[in-house]
Amino acid sequence: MQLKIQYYALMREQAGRSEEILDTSAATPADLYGELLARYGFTLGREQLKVAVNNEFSDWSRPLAAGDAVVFIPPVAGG
Amino acid sequence: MQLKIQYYALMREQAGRSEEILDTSAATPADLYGELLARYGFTLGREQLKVAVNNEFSDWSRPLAAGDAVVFIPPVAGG
Amino acid sequence: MHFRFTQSAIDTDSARRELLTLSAGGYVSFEGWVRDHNEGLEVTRLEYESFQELGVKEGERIIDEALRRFPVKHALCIHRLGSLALSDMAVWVGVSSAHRGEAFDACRFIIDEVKHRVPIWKKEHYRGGDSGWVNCERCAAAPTYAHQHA
Amino acid sequence: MHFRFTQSAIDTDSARRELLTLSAGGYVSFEGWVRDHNEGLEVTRLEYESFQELGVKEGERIIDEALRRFPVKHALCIHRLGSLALSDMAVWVGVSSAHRGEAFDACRFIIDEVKHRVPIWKKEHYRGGDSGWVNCERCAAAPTYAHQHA
Repeated sequence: MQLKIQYYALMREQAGRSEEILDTSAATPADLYGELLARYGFTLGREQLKVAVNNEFSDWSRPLAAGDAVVFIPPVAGG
Repeated sequence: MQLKIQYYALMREQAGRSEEILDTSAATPADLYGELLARYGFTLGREQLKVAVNNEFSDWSRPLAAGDAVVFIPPVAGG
Repeated sequence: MHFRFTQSAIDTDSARRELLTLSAGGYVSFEGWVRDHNEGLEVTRLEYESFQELGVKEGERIIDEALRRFPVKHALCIHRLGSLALSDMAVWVGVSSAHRGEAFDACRFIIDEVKHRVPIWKKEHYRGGDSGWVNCERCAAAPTYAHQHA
Repeated sequence: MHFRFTQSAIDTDSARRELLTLSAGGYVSFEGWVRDHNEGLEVTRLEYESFQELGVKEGERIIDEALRRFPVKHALCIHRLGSLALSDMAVWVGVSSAHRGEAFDACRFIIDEVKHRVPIWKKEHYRGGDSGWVNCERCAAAPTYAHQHA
């Protein structure tokens, strides 16, 4: 299935892109992060991230559906 | 001896003046307030006031000297 | 002069600029506005007066205490005097610091102390024509209770 | 919209006017300024970016929580994005209320929660040419410590 992934901040720089459409068999955001970590060599571990699906915070174990938009959220630093 | 008395807020209205030079034998601010209370019928008791002599907070029992400027300070309400 | 009185509208932009410094990351300000009610009565306007000679001294002491108690960069308080309408700004306090926590603490300390210690009096005018000196009229009738809402 | 992003300078006068109400007697505002140092390093400029779709939602939730927890009148937060110079204002929070205590509490709650929950990232540029994403570079090296200074 196809997912839309958006990257921000450090992860955008490490992925070398701000978004992509990905063909994947990842069933959950946790699976998907494992796949992307191997591909891009992100320095942030999953335990340091939050994840959003379709512009809302999500569990790591939520089942993903075709067309979902996924964003991994590094530690924030607003203000 | 002569003292300068300044009145503010409710006490200014009750005394009908904002300052006066007074000939008095009052030895302390406490004595002086007793004298003025009798004259002007202030509604505030001494325990509700603070007193300043020569632009600084003072004890009620401080000896007064000729030329001292005395201000009785009703409960404040800034802000 | 870190504590001042003014007879005209408080210029907060200019006051804020006095607190700017490259090492400050947080800035907290408080404004006291004339509100349309107090203790159940409808307020239409206010008059403030002060014993200014002692007021500025006590105000400066409060700012000095705040600068000693809290690791902040700069602090400033301006209190307006005279006749004020609803929504007018009666008092302004600004504090800049490296970190925000201290700026909040110092700003709150300053306004709390100013309200309790600086010789400033406020006469409220109410709908219907009555008026009264806040903390003075009722405390005259009931002195032991009065200091609780001073 | 009680939480907004802007790419240009934050207009605090206009934002403050949204909070004015005749029943408010106290107004507290917080400004976060770009400071010239952070954790021992000399900062020369900053870049902020956000996942804005979620950021505004989470920001609005924070304001709603503040309005439920504290009896205040109005609250508003504006966060700037893009490239900022030293002394630029990165974030502004304003709260109006009948009494000052709640305005201080609500303002502090909002800025604390915004800093911890809204997906905003800050890249610091240091004297000498280095740069780093705050809370991300060091936490990558030492994850258990990192969340303490998030």
